[in-house]
Amino acid sequence: MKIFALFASLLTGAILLYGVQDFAPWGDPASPANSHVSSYYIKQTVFETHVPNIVTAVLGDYRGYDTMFETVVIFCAGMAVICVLRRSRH
Amino acid sequence: MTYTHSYIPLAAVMISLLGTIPITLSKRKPILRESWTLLISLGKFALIASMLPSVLSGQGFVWTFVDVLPGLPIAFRVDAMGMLFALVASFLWICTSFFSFGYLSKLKKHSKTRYYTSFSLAMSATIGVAFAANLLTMYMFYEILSLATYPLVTHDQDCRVRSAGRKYLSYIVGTSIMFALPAVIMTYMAVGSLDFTPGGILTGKASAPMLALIFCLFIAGFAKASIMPFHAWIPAAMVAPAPVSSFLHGVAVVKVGVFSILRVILDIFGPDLLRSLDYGVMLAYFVSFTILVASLVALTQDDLKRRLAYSTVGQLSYIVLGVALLTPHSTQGGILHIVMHAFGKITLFFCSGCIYVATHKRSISEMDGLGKQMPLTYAAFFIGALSIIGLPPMGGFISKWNLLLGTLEANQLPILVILLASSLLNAAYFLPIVYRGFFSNGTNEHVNEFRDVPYYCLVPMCVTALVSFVLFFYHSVFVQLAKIAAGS
Amino acid sequence: MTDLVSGIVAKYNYWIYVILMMIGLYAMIGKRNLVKKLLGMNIFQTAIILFFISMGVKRGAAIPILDKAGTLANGVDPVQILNPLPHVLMLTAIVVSVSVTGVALAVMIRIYREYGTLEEDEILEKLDR
Amino acid sequence: MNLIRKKAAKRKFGDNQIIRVSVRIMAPFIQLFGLYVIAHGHYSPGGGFQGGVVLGASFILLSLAFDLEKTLKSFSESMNAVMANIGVLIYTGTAILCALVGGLFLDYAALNSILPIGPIEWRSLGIFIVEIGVGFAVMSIMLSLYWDLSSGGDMDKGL
Amino acid sequence: MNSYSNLHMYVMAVPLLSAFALNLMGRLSRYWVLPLTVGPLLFSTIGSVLVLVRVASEGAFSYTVGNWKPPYGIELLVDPLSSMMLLLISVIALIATFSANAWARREFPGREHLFFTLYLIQVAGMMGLVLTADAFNLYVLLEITSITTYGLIAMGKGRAPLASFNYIILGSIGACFYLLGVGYLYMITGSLNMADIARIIGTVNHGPALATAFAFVLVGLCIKMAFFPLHGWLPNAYSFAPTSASMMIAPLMTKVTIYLIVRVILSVFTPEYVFYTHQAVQSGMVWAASAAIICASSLALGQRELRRMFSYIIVAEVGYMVGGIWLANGQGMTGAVLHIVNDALMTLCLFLAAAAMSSRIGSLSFDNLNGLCRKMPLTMSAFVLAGLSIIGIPPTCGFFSKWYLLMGGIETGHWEFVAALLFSSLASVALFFRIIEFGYLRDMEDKQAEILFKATPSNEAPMMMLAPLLVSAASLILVGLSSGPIVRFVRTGILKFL
Repeated sequence: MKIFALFASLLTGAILLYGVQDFAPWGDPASPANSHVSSYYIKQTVFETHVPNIVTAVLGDYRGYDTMFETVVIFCAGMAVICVLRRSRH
Repeated sequence: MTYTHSYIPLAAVMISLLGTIPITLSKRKPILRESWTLLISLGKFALIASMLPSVLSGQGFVWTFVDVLPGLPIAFRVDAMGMLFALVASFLWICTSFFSFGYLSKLKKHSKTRYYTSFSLAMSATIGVAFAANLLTMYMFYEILSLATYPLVTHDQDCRVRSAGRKYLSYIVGTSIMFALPAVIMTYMAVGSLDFTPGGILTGKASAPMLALIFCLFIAGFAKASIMPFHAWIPAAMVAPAPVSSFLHGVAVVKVGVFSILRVILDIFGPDLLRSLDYGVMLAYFVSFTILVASLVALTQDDLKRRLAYSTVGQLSYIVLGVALLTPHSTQGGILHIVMHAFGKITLFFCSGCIYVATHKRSISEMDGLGKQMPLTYAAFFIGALSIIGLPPMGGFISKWNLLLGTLEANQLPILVILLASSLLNAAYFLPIVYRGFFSNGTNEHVNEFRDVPYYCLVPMCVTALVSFVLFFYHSVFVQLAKIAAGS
Repeated sequence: MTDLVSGIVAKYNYWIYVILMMIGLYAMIGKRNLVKKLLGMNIFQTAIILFFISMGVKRGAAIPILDKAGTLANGVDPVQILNPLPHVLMLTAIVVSVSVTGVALAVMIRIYREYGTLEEDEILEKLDR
Repeated sequence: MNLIRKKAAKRKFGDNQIIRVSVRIMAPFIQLFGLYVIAHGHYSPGGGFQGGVVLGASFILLSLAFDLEKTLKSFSESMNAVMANIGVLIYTGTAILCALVGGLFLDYAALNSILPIGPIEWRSLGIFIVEIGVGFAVMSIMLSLYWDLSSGGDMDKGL
Repeated sequence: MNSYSNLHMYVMAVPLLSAFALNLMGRLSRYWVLPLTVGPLLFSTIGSVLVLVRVASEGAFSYTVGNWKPPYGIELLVDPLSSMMLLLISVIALIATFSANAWARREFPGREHLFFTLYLIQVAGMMGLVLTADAFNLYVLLEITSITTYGLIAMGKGRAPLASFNYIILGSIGACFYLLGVGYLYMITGSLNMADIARIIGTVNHGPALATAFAFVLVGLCIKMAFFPLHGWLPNAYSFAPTSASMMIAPLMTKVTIYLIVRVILSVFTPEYVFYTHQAVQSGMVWAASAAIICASSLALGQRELRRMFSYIIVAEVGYMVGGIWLANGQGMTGAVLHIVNDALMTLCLFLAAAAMSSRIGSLSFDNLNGLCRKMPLTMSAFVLAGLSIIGIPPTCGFFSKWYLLMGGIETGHWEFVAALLFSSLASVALFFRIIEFGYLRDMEDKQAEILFKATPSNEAPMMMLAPLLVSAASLILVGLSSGPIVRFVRTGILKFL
């Protein structure tokens, strides 16, 4: 089991590093990750939402749909814990 | 043959399917239940017979349901061959229902409701196969028939039956899934449609190896035709009650298998294609092997029903052989043999049923001198046997005669020889039974068939025997249908 | 050799997160103690968070909180500001991992109630008996 | 679980006067800070989750210092669950409200048709509203997670 | 901008809201539970029918949440596939709810409202999953459905928590792998919107990063859908889950995940990349699927407990669909998508039948099923119908999807897949007729019958369990007979990609 686990994790790591090789170098402002969508957010947020904290704006508005389900996730967690642990009073 | 749209085919199929509902509902009142069964069978026969005249005058019927797959509807189409089969099956169902009433009540069988329900379900599946307009519909009803007959075969629920039921299913369903379904799909991919059209649809649509593959898959797939090596389920299925064996394994199930193969040969491949590829003759030789071996095995059987079963295996191959020779007469003979064999064989099975009811005996060796106590039964048995052997003045002679002519037309003398030889074998395994029945004096306790066998069993037996005698003289209807079906 | 080293140095953030990830995955699959499995899961998720955050780094950029008036007056140069999107995504991911951890802990308490242990082997023994 | 409880009992854990007093004093400030984090999320690091966690932490601190029963007396379990529901309902309700008043789902600007203060202002305000909802939900769920996990779902002693 | 255009959002949101309402109201009295579960699901069913009609008439449309134009906001895509899945989910959830209500009352007296809170949230999460067109949003919703499932399974007794924990570990690995894949995609494209990613992938070179991203997304989803070598969590999770939960989880979870992989292939990594850039992967996946089908069917033959057998059948069916997808031709894809619908209905019917049986006889181990056909004829006939559908007997729906899968296999010359399909059909014949033998050819000992069936007016299951079972059994035949229209509709959805 442990051998298999070791092998699996090493393999996964190797594949991940193999994929890394055609990333832009670290901290490059021109990398696609930093240019395409995010630059729009940085440029437009203040004009479109009047919220200077871009993270809050993106969290609450641009990707508000995510955040809604995120709230539901944590609600689920609470309910699930109650379901699992509470013994019925009857 | 021209076709008009009509709901009669649908009604003919559905009547017994919907009939299961009142039969099930009236489970508490046996009389009502059995009269329902009778009513439905009569209605079915009436519906089918009502279409006979126009079919004879070359005027068929079609009914098309919505496409269940793009360009692939569930459709019914009444043509000569289907008409012939449906007519025989629905008529014999009436006789069998009578027989079942007597048999089941005499032997005090349990759960009759389930019996009648699945019987009428199987019946509508049979007619569905007969009237199917394309391979998909046929395959559908073929499978439904396999499943509907399972409860009948395993009616008396003991461990003997359990293994028999397993064998029955594994042969029939297994082959149809393993071989028939891929063949159907390949045909659909090659042609783009599955409609039965006289002269075939595969011509020029697929490469030679593909055609060979499809052909073999089809022949192997319809195991209900019990061509060796796919015959072993019939003897196994003989654990069923007598009416079930007589109807399903004398008429419906096995004939459905043969009928499917006929459909494939005539309406999917088409005689011309097969002739050009010589598959017909190959198939003919292949099944003639079955004919001989089955007859030989039948000689060795002591259990009466098993002997009948093996004779069925042989006789079915006659039909396939006749059609496989692809000459007008042989085809006609093969198709006619569906009728003649049905009447003859059901008579024999009825007789075995009557003997079982009267004496609870299955094995031939115990039946010495039984003919003296049960003359009527043995007379019927004699008639049936003659008809199967194919001697005049019995119906069987007509089909045999046509078959022999067909072999001459196809100038396949070896097959002619095989046919004659197997006729001798038939005589060899049937007539001794009659002989021992009448002339050897066994140590039987006294049975009187009119006392011990209910009339519900005797009358249908005599009727079928009579019919297979009468068919020698009045067979014009069937011959005409067979002629149309054979396309000559 | 040198360019390999330089390559590693240029992207050492990825190497670190991959190593973390491997530790976590190994713990999740290989360890026989349920708590350790859970810890492995958290390490794994931490590794992913590290990966995403390091994705959005720009050399010498400021945090993504702007001066409202100034920006409204004369826009902003994206190069000067960190990439906010990974932070947003990771806020979500953190919450998800917290929730999963909570549920897993609850389930573990149930398991402890059933079997009185959290060692997989002992549990399996108990099941066989 | 029981083991931990035994240890706690042995060491008179949470029976300490100093801890209780200091927690009593600290808790309001922590909560105030949490509210600040939620409210000031537009202009500084923060927002619903962070603030909610801080608020929840304050209550967890209380129920750590005192016994679980005492905490439940002041802040009951069902009330807590209701608050969680309210939190989530604020968010989803706002989302659906936006759709109901004729906009798209979660389109705060559409709320302008209720109270015309300008679509962009509404976006900023909408973000604030949902952050509050998130804060509620996170706080009470954190609390209930702690309660359930610490007491094994029995809601009796806790740690 | 009429309310009609938001309809699919209401279909998704109403169960969500009612979950919270139920959580509040259910504390007061448990008479709120039934209306607050059936009502919203009924609404969703009707709504999703309307959405389906709209898509059929006006064609697919995209929806921008928060009115932010994609790729900056989150985009939802309502196309034939997703609208069909929407309808499927709401219908199955609705049918299962009745039986689940009856069972929850037995299994969690006094806690039904908690159970159904999770239940409704999970249904809403699945609806969100089939609608979303955003890679990261998909992850969040995946986690919602997973967390609710963990909770629902762990509510069971005995080994359920252990099974749930294994599911948590493996499920989190799957989700994390998916997230890593999304991270790599974001790294090379800078976007999270599926269509946008697909567009940018077309422009950048197909380097190692893209391959890695695809590999991780694929493996992650394969774990979530229990594709054979990675199926370890499923049998325990589904067979030890509470009956009331299993009858909704088992039909939907794996099917939704398979829909997701179809969606990811079609609209993120375009089929050209998935099927034609890496030919080896494509045929390898078909081989893997064939192996999965054969192994899972054989394993199913080894089981002696009904619900366990069903779980292995589910694993085998997953093999069907994955294989059908990777056949990479129209027939196979059609078959796979059609099979998602059919298999969901079949599994629903099976699990409802299992629930109805165990409502009378308790344990479902085989030697407990003797003589059941005589005792509960309706239940058993529905069960047999589901069995026939899994075997693939026309006119039940299972036949038609199998027909397309076989056609695809023959067309692409993947005979191993064809053989595997036929083998599993035969295996299912053995599986189901073995059960039928138990139920029909053997008889129940009288004293056992006394114990199990005493003091009940009818031997059948209570109406709340029987009616949905019969409805689902009937739906098998109805869907089967209307396969033609369904296939046409599906093809409008996928043919533009292939």
